[in-house]
Amino acid sequence: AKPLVIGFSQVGAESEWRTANTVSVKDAAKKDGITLKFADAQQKQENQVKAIRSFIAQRVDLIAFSPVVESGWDTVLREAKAAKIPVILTDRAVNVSDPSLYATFIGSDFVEEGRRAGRWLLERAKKTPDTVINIVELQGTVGSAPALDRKKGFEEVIAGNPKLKVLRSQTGDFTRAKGKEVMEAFLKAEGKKINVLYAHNDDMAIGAIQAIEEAGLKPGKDIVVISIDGVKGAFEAMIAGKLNVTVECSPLLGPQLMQLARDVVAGKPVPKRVVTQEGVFPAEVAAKEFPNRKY
Amino acid sequence: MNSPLLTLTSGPTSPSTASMFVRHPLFRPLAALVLLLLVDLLLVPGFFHLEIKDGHLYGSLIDIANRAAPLVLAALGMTLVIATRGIDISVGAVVAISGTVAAMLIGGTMVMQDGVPEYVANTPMVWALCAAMGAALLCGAWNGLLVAGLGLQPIVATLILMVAGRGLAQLFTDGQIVTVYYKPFFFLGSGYLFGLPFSLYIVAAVFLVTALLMRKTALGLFIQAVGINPVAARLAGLKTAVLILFVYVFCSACAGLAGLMISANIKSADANNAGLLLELDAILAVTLGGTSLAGGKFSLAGSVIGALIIQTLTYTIYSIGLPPEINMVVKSVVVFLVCLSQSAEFKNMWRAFRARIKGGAA
Amino acid sequence: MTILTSAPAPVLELRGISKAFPGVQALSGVALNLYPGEVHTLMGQNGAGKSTLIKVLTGVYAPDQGQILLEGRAIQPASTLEAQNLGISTVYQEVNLCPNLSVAENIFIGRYPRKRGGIDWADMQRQAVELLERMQIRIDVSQPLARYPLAIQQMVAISRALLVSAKVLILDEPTSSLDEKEVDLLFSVLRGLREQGMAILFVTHFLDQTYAISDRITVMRNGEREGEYACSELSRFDLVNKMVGAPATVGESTAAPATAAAPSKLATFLRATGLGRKGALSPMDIELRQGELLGLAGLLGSGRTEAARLLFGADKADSGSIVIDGKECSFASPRDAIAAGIGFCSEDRKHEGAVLELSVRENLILALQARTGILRAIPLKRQQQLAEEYVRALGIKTASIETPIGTLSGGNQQKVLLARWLATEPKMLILDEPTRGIDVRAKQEIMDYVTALCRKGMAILFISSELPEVLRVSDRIVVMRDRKAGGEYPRGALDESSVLQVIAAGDVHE
Amino acid sequence: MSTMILRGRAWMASPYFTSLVTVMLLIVLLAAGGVAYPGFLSMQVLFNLLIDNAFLLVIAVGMSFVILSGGIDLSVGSVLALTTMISAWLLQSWHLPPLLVIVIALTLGAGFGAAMGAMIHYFKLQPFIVTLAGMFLARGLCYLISINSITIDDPLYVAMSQTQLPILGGFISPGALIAVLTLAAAIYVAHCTPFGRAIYAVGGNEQSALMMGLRVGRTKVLIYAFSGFCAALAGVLFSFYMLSGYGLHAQGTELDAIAAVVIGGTLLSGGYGYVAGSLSGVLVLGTIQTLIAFDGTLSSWWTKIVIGGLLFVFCLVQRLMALGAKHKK
Ligand SMILES: Nc1ncnc2c1ncn2[C@@H]1O[C@H](COP(=O)(O)OP(=O)(O)OP(=O)(O)O)[C@@H](O)[C@H]1O
Ligand SMILES: Nc1ncnc2c1ncn2[C@@H]1O[C@H](COP(=O)(O)OP(=O)(O)OP(=O)(O)O)[C@@H](O)[C@H]1O
Ligand SMILES: [Mg+2]
Ligand SMILES: [Mg+2]
Repeated sequence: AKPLVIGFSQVGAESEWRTANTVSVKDAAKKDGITLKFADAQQKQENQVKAIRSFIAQRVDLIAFSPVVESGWDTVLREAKAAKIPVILTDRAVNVSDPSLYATFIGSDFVEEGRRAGRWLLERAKKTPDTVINIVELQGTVGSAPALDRKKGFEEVIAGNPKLKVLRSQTGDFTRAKGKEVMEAFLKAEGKKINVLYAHNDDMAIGAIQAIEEAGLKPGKDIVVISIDGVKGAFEAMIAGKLNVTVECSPLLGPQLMQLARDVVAGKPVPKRVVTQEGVFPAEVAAKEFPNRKY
Repeated sequence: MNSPLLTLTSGPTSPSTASMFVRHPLFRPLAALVLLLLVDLLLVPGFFHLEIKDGHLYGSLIDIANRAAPLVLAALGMTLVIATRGIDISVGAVVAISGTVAAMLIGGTMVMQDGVPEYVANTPMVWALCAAMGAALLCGAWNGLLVAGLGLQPIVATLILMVAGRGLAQLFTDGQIVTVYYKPFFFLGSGYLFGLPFSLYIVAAVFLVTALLMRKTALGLFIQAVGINPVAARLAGLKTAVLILFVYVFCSACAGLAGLMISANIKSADANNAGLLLELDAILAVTLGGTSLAGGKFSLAGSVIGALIIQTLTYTIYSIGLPPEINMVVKSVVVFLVCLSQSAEFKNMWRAFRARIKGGAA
Repeated sequence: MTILTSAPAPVLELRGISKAFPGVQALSGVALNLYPGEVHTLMGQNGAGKSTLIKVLTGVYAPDQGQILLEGRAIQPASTLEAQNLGISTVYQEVNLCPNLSVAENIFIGRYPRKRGGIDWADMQRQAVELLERMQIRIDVSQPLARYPLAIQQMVAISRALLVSAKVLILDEPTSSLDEKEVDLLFSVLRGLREQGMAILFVTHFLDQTYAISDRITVMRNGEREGEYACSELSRFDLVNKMVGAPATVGESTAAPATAAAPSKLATFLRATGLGRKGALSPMDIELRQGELLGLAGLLGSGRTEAARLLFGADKADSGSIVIDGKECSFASPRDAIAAGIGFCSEDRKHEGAVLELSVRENLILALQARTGILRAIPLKRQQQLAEEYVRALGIKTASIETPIGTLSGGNQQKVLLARWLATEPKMLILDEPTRGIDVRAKQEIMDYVTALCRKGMAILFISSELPEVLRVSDRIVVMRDRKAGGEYPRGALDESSVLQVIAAGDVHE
Repeated sequence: MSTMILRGRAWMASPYFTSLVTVMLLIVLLAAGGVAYPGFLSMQVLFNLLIDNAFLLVIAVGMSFVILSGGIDLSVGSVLALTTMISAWLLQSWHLPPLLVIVIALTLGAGFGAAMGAMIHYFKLQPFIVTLAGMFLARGLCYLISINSITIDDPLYVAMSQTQLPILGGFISPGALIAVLTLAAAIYVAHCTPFGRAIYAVGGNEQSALMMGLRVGRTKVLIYAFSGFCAALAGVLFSFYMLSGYGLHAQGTELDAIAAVVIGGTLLSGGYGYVAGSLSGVLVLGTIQTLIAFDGTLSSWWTKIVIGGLLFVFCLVQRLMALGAKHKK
């Protein structure tokens, strides 16, 4: 048979995580002999819509994309449906009036990641039940889905313990430089009061760890550091004892995506929601896990 | 393009020292900076607290100066470009390129030395830094050639590099963040010398060299002449093309240095995010410092102050614990206020308004 | 000349106008009466305050003190638009038009002929052509204004001012870049307007023109009104004295400068053969000798400026060769020409000369510094010394040498630009309308200065629309017509009428 | 290197010529795409260019007025986002009738622009800095409304989003039609009304325009108001297009718009160029993107490099042709 053609619209290359995601998808397609039309949206929704329109014009067999934003997909997905091209969402969900506009959604659950981070902290807080624990939070880009959800999930869980207090919350734009800069300001303003740092991604955490060290404190000990994603850098930090835990958010969706794509095109029934397998990696397992990390 | 011929000026007043100080073009930006610091003094406890930690100064003010260093560098370069009536929006991309080149070449591999893990540079650091600066200079030469040689409009000419430059940097790194393990490199971004951050010395050196260059050679005069009236400048025998080429190369060099500083500071090179939107902040700093985007007269010191204003503002926002949602609104309001405070027209209107109110009340 | 018999009420009356700029009292207590149906000339040395007075009265500047009465009512125009609406139409000293718009639009912008809501382009172009025709200018009015030389732009500005049926017409040095033919045309238009009862305020530095057209003269000196005189009652000599403020020996008819050595004995500095550029100048030969002043005569658009620009490398010649001191040179840019010892003072000071925001000192040393090189900055002391020296030598009126050149009066800017080139001590100097907008006395002084330099061995190419001046100072004259060199004549071989003859016919016929 | 811009006399005509060159090069670009990728030259792909770039076109039209007058407006992208946000909020939380919402949004946009214009003119502030602050402000205001994206389900908006107007065997969206009409209206205003000509005059030489008795202040305020209006209109089109309001919408659109205007042959220093050039500029940018999407093999960074490269080649050829034409004259 002639090879399957998939149009894949990626958000961009804004982080290591995203790059790993792209590589995974590309490699999986190559391995499966699937022709992949790849389009990079450079973090803009309108570019994604344009890319999807051009996929429709090229009559690909299936469209997959990681939406930049949840909302605003009705029209173009309708066009895809009219052209009888099935759609798979990866990594982030969309908000559409008619769920039949897409075949399935595969990806992690950001709210759940936030919850996992919160739960880990709850566990740890149990060891010192009487002390107040002051938390500072480094948010992702204001308004972005992961930032909103990771904040929401975390808050949801820590509400269960009145001793846990978020002192400060500021955006670090998901970058190392900003993470460091904001953490410096936190340290000057709150000083020794800070017990825990919760960062919405590893990069900000790595930046903030440097700020903590430069302030003469020990990250991982004086200040407990929690972050999300589980990139290589985070594991290195954990091995060095500077990061306490990272909640995995796996970018390696490629193989699963290709399998799903083949099923969808073949008309096999697929579940509407496929959650990727993800773990929580505390520092204790970091050294053991490190060799297995692909990204 | 307001010709000075049209600006209404009030009558001559006796120039006392005080009024001369107030009339100095740097007075208003400086006043804005001082005002911001005052706000900090009131709202952020311990803002001016400095202490010696591990043998170096530690405190908010040091942070601000340290963090502002790359911005100051970028603003210095941008000042000259703007003086020639140009603009360089590729600064952020150049930051990414130079940081990436340096980080990739230095990197760091672990070797065991007497049983202790030690990191050594992949490439000797000097070479790596030279290569990074070389890449930045190339970028500048490219921009300069497009503007001066081909006559492209500066904004499109530099847009090309702005778009492609970041792509190039990511191409080198395959989209990965390159982490550096080689310690001496960090000195550039977070080292201390005589108790002060090393980056401050770099900035001071670049500032001094640039200021001297402008003062002791005819460069400053020529750049202004080219910016104000390129036709007349050419007829007076200036090498306008070479001058324009020079300012773009200089601007990129500054950006390259800023890139090294940024990547040394975070001990890694993030091709996608390093220096993102730095060009806008740099231009903002230059204008806050009182240099007109229409070219001509410029003030290096003003740009430095402008950059400090921006960094102080950012830091203040972090320090006083505002929710991130309103960062932008605060920033914009402050920028508006600083601009208004610099506008003579606004002052006149305000005075007239107050006089009217008083008149009404009497 | 119409003599005012009964004195009707003035249309425009200025009382006690004062205006100060930082460091200069530009006007102090100036009064002026302007009657309907008269041409009133405002005279005064450079920097006397003429342009400032005009700007105050047309709403560009607000006066510090004083009153402006239009037809007996006090007015306070806050903008030129208001002044226009009140019936005051003005042509300012520096051409104030938009270079990017077409000639027709420059005349009509703000008062377009309309058709069905939109602009009636066809009608506008037609009217523009007609209007310019009155001045005998036939150009493509749909081309952008920047395509045309300064003189044409000046005529366009005048046409624009003439378009409105105003009560008062103000012309600030409209004739400085025009030649006699254009001036005559302008004057006949002005006389027509005077007949219709318009009040015309006119500024010029040409005594001949003053006497040819004025009814009355107001003389200004140092920002004050010296006096108001009926034109017929004031002799030229008195007029000059009143402007200068002391008895002076300045007149149009001073003796010609001492003649140079016999032309054949002078060493050739530059010889250009077949120098030309397509569409600008047909190939011409020209020779400049050390210690000789060569005049270029011709009408507007005869190609004098083009010739000068090619000699200076400002435009690239596409034919011909230039030999300097026996060596063949090719100028790719003005730099090369400057390196060879040539200086060029352009006719368009606003666009090609002055760097407005820079100070007098900086403007003055710009060319010298460019030649010295970027790295060897002229020490500040030396710069100041040079600037002071030239400010004194040329009588530049400025608050200080650190004043931005843009705030100087037109004539004084011109002097600074001249000084820019003198400071480079060139071996050859091209002066394209160097005395444009310079007052009578200063003109005399400058020409004396220049001829003195010439006698010391400088080669000078002198271009001027003032034929008498060219005839008076030149050792040799090249007459140009239709972008070609018409012929070369030694000193004394031509008088005004024979030059016009050459221009008309191509050669002198006895 | 002496073939420079700085030539005083002869360079004047080039921008007009540049506009023509742009159109020619655009055709070449499209043809190249047609040869390289099957299906590229189908009617619908061309219409998609219009549909997908309708909002950019409208913004570029407003921007071209500002640039022609010698100014710049960096706030347009944020005003667009703010418009989508306000529209969504008024529709979803206040349940105002959609037409009223549109009117409010457009008025706010124009008012925002006018306020910036007034600051620029009356306080003699630099356009760059004022509109930059305006950009922060508008974006910041979005987050004050909500940091989440708000989905719009108003029937009129949905209809505008999903209606397909058949044309020449393909279809265009109502938004694209509105954009084209806006362009037509703007061309008329720029070339056939006194206001339009005053824009050129102010761009040519502001001081002269003032001395010629034009209402420079009113013109400048109106220009920025118009740009704000266009940004708001683009916001309305964008909310048709995306059916959502979101503070992160249209990031960096101001640069795209400036690039489109400049590529279309307008001089950033003001006074020279055509409003119609913004269409060719937008189409050039859109075509480059479409080419890349059709290629489908470029990684994220290669995408950037290739966009930059194509931009370079385009500008280079444009410039060389303009220079060549000038030399022949
Ligand atoms: N905007 C300004 N700022 C400061 N000084 C000014 C300004 N405009 C004019 N002046 C000064 O006012 C004085 C009068 O200048 P003005 O232009 O009126 O002279 P003028 O009589 O028109 O001379 P000219 O014959 O050379 O044109 C000059 O000394 C000039 O330097
Ligand atoms: N009266 C006129 N009618 C039409 N075109 C004219 C007229 N006068 C000049 N021109 C135009 O002027 C241009 C020539 O300008 P150029 O600068 O070479 O002249 P010039 O001899 O230096 O005269 P001047 O310096 O007195 O303006 C030509 O383009 C010509 O068409
Ligand atoms: Mg004057
Ligand atoms: Mg001439």
